[in-house]
Amino acid sequence: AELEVTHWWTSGGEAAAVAEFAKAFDASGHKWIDGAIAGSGGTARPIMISRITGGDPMGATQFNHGRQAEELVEAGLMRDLTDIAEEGKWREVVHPSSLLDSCTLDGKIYCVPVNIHSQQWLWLSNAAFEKAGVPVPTNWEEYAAAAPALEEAGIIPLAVGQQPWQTTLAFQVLLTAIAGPDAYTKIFGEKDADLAAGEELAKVFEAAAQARSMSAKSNVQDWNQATNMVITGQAAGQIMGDWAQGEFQVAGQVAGKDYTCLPGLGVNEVIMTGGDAFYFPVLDDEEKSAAQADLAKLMLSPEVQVAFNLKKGSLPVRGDVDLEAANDCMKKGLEILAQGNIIQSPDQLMSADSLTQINDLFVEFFNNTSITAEDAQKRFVDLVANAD
Amino acid sequence: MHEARRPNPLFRNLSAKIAAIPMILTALVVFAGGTIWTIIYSFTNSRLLPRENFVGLDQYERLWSSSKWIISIQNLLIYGVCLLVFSLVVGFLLAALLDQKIRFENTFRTIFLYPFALSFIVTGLVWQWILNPQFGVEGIVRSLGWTSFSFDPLYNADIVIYGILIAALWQSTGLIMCLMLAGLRGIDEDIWKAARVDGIPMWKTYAFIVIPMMRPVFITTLVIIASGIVKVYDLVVAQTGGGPGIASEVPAKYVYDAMFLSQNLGQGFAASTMMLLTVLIVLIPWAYLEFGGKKRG
Amino acid sequence: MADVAIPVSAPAGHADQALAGPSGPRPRKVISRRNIILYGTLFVVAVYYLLPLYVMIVTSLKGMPEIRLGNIFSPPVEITFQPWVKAWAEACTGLNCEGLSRGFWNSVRITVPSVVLSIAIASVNGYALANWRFKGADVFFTILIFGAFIPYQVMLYPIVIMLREIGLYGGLYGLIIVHCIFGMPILTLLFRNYFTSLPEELFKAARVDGAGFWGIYFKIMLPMSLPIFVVAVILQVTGIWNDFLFGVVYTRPDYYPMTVQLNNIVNSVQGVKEYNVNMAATLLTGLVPLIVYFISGKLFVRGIAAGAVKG
Amino acid sequence: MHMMDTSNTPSVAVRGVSLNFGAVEVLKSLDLEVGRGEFLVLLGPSGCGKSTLLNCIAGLLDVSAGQIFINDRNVTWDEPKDRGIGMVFQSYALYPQMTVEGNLSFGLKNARLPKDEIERRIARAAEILQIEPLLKRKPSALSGGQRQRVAIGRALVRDVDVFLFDEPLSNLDAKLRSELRVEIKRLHQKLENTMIYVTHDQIEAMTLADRIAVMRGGIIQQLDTPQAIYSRPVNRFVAGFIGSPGMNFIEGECVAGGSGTFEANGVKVPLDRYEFADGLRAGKAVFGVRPEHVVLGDGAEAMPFQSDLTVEIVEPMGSDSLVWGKFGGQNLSFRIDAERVVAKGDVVRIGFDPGRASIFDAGTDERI
Amino acid sequence: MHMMDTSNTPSVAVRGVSLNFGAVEVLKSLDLEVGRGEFLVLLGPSGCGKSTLLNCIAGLLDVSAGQIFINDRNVTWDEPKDRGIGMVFQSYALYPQMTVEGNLSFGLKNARLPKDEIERRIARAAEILQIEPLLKRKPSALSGGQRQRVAIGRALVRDVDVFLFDEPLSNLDAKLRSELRVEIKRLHQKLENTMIYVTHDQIEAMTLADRIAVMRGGIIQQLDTPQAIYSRPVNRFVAGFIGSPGMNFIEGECVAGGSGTFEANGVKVPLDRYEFADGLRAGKAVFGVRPEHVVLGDGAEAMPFQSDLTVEIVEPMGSDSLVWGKFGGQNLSFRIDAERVVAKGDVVRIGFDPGRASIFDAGTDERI
Ligand SMILES: Nc1ncnc2c1ncn2[C@@H]1O[C@H](COP(=O)(O)OP(=O)(O)OP(=O)(O)O)[C@@H](O)[C@H]1O
Ligand SMILES: Nc1ncnc2c1ncn2[C@@H]1O[C@H](COP(=O)(O)OP(=O)(O)OP(=O)(O)O)[C@@H](O)[C@H]1O
Ligand SMILES: [Mg+2]
Ligand SMILES: [Mg+2]
Repeated sequence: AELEVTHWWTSGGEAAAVAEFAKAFDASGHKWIDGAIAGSGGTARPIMISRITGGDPMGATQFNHGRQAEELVEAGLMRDLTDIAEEGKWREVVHPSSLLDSCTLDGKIYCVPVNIHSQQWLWLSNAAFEKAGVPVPTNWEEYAAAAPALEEAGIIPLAVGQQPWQTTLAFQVLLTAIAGPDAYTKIFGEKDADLAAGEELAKVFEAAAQARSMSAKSNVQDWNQATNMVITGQAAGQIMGDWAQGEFQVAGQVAGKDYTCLPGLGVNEVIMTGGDAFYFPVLDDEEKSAAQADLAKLMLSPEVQVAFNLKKGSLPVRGDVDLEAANDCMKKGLEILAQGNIIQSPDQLMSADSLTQINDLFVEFFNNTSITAEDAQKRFVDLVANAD
Repeated sequence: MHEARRPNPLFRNLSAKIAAIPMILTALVVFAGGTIWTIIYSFTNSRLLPRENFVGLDQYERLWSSSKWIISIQNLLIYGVCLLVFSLVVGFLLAALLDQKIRFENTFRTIFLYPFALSFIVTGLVWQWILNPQFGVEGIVRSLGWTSFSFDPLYNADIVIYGILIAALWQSTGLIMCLMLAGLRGIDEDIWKAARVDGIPMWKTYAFIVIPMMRPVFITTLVIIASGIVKVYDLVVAQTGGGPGIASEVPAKYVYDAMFLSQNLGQGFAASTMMLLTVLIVLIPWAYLEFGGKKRG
Repeated sequence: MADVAIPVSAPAGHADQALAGPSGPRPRKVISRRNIILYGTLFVVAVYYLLPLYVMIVTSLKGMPEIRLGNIFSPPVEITFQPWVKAWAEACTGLNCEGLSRGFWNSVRITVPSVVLSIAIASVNGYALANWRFKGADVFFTILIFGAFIPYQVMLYPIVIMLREIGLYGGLYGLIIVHCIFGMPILTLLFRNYFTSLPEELFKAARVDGAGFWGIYFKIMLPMSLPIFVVAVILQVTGIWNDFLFGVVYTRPDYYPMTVQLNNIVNSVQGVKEYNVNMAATLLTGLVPLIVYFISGKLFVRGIAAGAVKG
Repeated sequence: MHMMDTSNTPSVAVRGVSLNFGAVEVLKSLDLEVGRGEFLVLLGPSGCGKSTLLNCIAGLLDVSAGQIFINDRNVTWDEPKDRGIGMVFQSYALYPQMTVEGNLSFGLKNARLPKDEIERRIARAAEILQIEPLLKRKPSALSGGQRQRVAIGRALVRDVDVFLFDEPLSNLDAKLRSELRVEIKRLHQKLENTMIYVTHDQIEAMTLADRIAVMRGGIIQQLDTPQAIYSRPVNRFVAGFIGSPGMNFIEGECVAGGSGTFEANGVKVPLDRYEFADGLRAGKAVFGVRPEHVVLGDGAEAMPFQSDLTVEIVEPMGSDSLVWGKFGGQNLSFRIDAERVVAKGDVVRIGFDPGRASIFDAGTDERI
Repeated sequence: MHMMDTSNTPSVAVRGVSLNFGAVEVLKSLDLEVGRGEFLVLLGPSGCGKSTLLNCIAGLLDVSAGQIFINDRNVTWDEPKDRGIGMVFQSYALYPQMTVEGNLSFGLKNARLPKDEIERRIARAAEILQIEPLLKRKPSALSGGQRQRVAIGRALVRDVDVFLFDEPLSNLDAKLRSELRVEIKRLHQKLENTMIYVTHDQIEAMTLADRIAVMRGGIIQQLDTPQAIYSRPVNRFVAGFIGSPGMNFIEGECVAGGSGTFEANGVKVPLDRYEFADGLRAGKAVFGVRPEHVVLGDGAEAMPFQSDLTVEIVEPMGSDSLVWGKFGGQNLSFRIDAERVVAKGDVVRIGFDPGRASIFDAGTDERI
């Protein structure tokens, strides 16, 4: 049957990855109708929600897994996938299993996780440090210490694109790296306000203040423009997800030689297991429902997982598949994953609403030098205390 | 002679009333109904889906304690006042220039008006690019040798709203000019002659005689500009996405973000209600002026 | 009384006077100070208005390497139409690599009926308000004008619910209705003002002649309303063609308009921004309203004069 | 004046009609009967409610109270088209996008008349109004007079008993106005139908009307034949409104004694020939005498009242001249033959017959 | 008519002025001199160029050729404000948002006149025009007549020698028109300045003018005193334009023999009392006689020419009545005293003096 699938994967690599799904799905005798909406989740999500609540649901739709779709599930608009999951033994194959947890509500499974994002990376330009006469740092503290020397050499220490999501990302990475994964999970998962008010977090905010001053002179919008500054040596480093690697590769740079990658800022090597998941709205049409089940199964099958994630450049959600084509930095990531140094993404721990408030705080803090680290922490504590 | 019974007034001009049903439905169900619905749900803690879970004024308290909202309001204020003033002034000046019996009037008018045909998305995009410090005006001027030149409104939180204003003016002054031109053309030729015979300089004629006579045009224009100001969203999204940081947030974007990004409908509805309230405060005096007592003579 | 007559021909005494002093038209220097200021200002402003268009065109004709070099204002060294081709036919949205062409006909399918229907409804509304004032009409009209100020985002949700309730959600009809609803305030205002400015006696004459509500509308009012219709068409074509939000929220992907493709092309955040393709896509998308506007620009001003100034 | 059929019930009857626009009462419980074939003129200053009354009769405005009868039928709530009326407007109100023929046939087509009947009626109307050569033209290609003729034609083809005219000639220049006035008169004589004609031009009223209704502030002040209104106006307003130049008003006092005297600034006019409505009332009064009743020179000698007057202004009008001077300290104008030469500063002897004058109470403005 | 100073050079002189709007020649090498203190009326049909000429004199339009002198000074290129003129417009052109006082003082303030001088002038103008109580009002709170008075006041305060009026009374109703006409006449007598007055109302022209310039198609057809234009029009156009109701034109033929005869449809009018401009020209001609020169009954007996006529229409106008009938198969109208009762269908005896008639060549329309 024909099945309309909506998602916001429109860039070249993403589209190619989606095509793998489509190919496999079409091969199973169904037809994939592509409903791509570019922009970010912010553009696409209201459209998807409107479609579902408006009574004209698509066959399947992408969501960042986590709690975004919680209410839709509660409202009974999303299909219960528990049968299929049990049949496919998802509990066993999905690794890390926390991914499946975020798809679970009241013991029932409602979504299919398809990949793992890893965003805790610091990318450094070797040439820039050479020029400033400092060794390439191996962790955040060294990096921050090198900032004055870099500035003296006319190099912007840290490149940050000004779109809010980039600031937020940088902050979250700082938080997990400096305060450690446990503190992170406590604060976001258990909303531990005492911890948020403590010493550990104070360090995080100080580091953020450092980052703020280190990036004061970077004025670019897009993340890839920021990456470009690192590539050209205008800036010394950037905190960005693994997708930044693509830019280095396009520019012909080699990991370790031209640039250095430090997962978890070299402090706490962890990977946030956020990612994308697919949900299946409840449909009346039996034929289509069957097709939904087929698609769900298909998405988690080892072949499709490999094909998809290779194109997407992300990590597969199955521990039992092998990625040979991955590059050095990516392999570092796989290693960390294998060691189990993983944390859940904030999406999975906290409601979108509370998260937005916290993100807004980060963005404001990062863009307004008149807010001191202490002030920001105080506000952060309030938000955590009231979060759900 | 018998008395004719007064027919039921409901059935007089029935076709007119039937024909007006779409309007009545739109006004009552969509606009009034939608507004009331929005207001009611602004008192709930609805998240992704509307729910009748009333929480009193919580959403409003949070709204007014959110610095993003405060900045949005401030931005709207700056943007609104500036756009209103500048587009009226520029629009009027252009119209006055075009009204000087100049050659190529049509060409100039077309040039000033064409941006109006483009969407805000397009406008935002082009101006984002022109104001880009690397490629745009700043880059060009610097490459010409003036290296200290700095013009990067979109990257400077203090003035970003003016960067948006530049694009908004570019897009909308054409229409204002058209309205003003139409108004100027509607002024009795004899007034100009009388002023010339009286020896009144051109600028005084405009300032003290013509502009006061154009009151109706200014009112229509005001309605059009003001409705655009309140709704400003696309332009900001296309140009800055609200950045740098939250420096260029506007209320409509706040509403959108609250409803769809943070999935807190209640918060979005509370923000909408505040916006609608502001609109009402502006609109009621206008409606009174338009319809209050004064009927068509 | 005869003594007051003055001969028509100039007396001899005035002959020399007739020669002296200025005569004929006042000489006007083409390059007077007034003209320099006037045309100078207009020219400078015109440059400001044309600049973005110039940048769009120039950029859309450059290759990516040339764009990276930096100057957006410099004319293309090597003109290439590849960005246009790509924008129209090759740019990808998800799995569909048909560029804007995929959305073009959808846009037409959305725009034409929406424009026609919204103008039809609004003109009838305006006519009813101007000529058949019934009790409460002004109240509805005021609410309607109030609606012009409501940000679209606010109404997104309630309308989803309403459309769902009447079962029109997701189809073309629902979208057309939405366009009619949001076009109604301003259009109704324009039409009302225009019809009010027409002589009321015409309307009365037609009633005496036995024409009914529709008879008067079609046979008397419509033929006299060309200028305001032009204004309405331009406003609606521009608005509906450029719409992104409604097109994408209230329909299925089979109906997505061109602007969705434009948005997809322009907003693919990850990867290098292909400015030249973006600009070509932007121009292609804006072409239809631009053409409509250029064709009927003169009538537009006339219509504005008739519909906006009065009232 | 032509004959009208008065034996029958009235053609148009307005009974107790009131009309409010919001709080403003434009018509105040107005009564009016128009006989069959009568030419009734509604005359009054701007804003007095003439058009409003006409629109009520036509059914274009809903009355707030009262009833309207046309040919004995209560039409208060009928549609305009069903009332058997035709209407002609000041601004012509021709449908600009239709040809003259289209304009004439529009109403008939709406009434679904057979085609040949429509053609017959148009041909007749065109012939009567002499607009045959114009039938294929658009209104924009017509002169003002021709437009108004077409507008009349549009009423004519409807073949109705009652014609309503709302200042049909106001938009025309003086010359055309007087020409078309005659044509309307001819038309009335030919068709012999009822005509109600609104104007604020008293010349039109005088020349066209069988009866004139002078209105003011939504009330009919006097309803009578032109001659009666001209010579015996019921109040100062009517007196001043009719006649051009208007009646001369001299403010002064009525003094009892004998058959009464009017005194103003030393001038005394004996009132023995004046017919009082209900006896002389002494006190402040206004004496009104029409310019054309004041005679000069030889004629003056024959008049019961005579006086001297210094000429201030002479207005030659071609056929005659208008002379202005001071009488009893107040302006007095009168007509003289154009041949008679009078100049500013001349002292002339004038006379008039007080029996043809009107005297009004200074307080109520009613005729005494 | 009042005296003017003719010893001097003309107050306004227009010499060889042409004006084109694009390809259209609106004024064609026009010459005109207006004496000091003269009241000159420009009369002509719509579109003949009256306003254009006035605007040229005021300096509001640039002439294409020719010169304009005001008080002996060549002002062809001067700004309007420097020409010493004041102008009054048909639409009043008052500044709507200023009070009457503001309207009057705005020009003076711009000329930087001292404050007390401004006050003095306003007080004087207000007194002359009797608008003192209105000074604080806005124009929207004034009646039409009051507005026009203020507009005149605005010209008055400028203290200039030449007043230009462009149809100042056209927007007023008949009654107000005749009142203000007299006021303008009075004003002229008082101020004794030059006035050029545009109108297409021939009554205004006749009553106000010292001289009338009848224009047509950008050319002055006749420039003469009202009486001369009335009684000896140079061509059929002028004859028809002046007089209300217009001159009766009877088309027929001039036949030589004796002092000539005019024949139309069997009616023969001997022309022995007619003064020919340059001798009788036989051939097709138009015989024109003014309605007021046709007399009825007893008077007719005394007339050199007499005929019988069947009455078709009687228009009572209060002071007199207008009677229409057929003469030589063509319409003829004449005035009778209101007292005389004549009804439709009556056969009456009429007479007139051919010496007071005008005969025009049927081809050139020139007076024979
Ligand atoms: N639609 C309306 N709403 C409110 N008031 C009105 C309306 N139409 C007319 N009036 C008022 O009613 C009064 C009478 O108007 P009407 O048009 O009948 O006067 P009129 O005698 O025809 O005057 P005119 O000679 O100027 O045509 C006026 O005071 C006018 O202001
Ligand atoms: N600005 C203009 N451009 C082109 N033609 C014009 C312009 N102004 C006037 N005309 C033409 O010049 C001619 C004379 O116009 P003008 O206004 O002088 O006539 P008028 O005698 O004042 O008529 P009216 O009695 O209607 O005021 C008309 O045919 C008119 O169409
Ligand atoms: Mg009226
Ligand atoms: Mg004119």
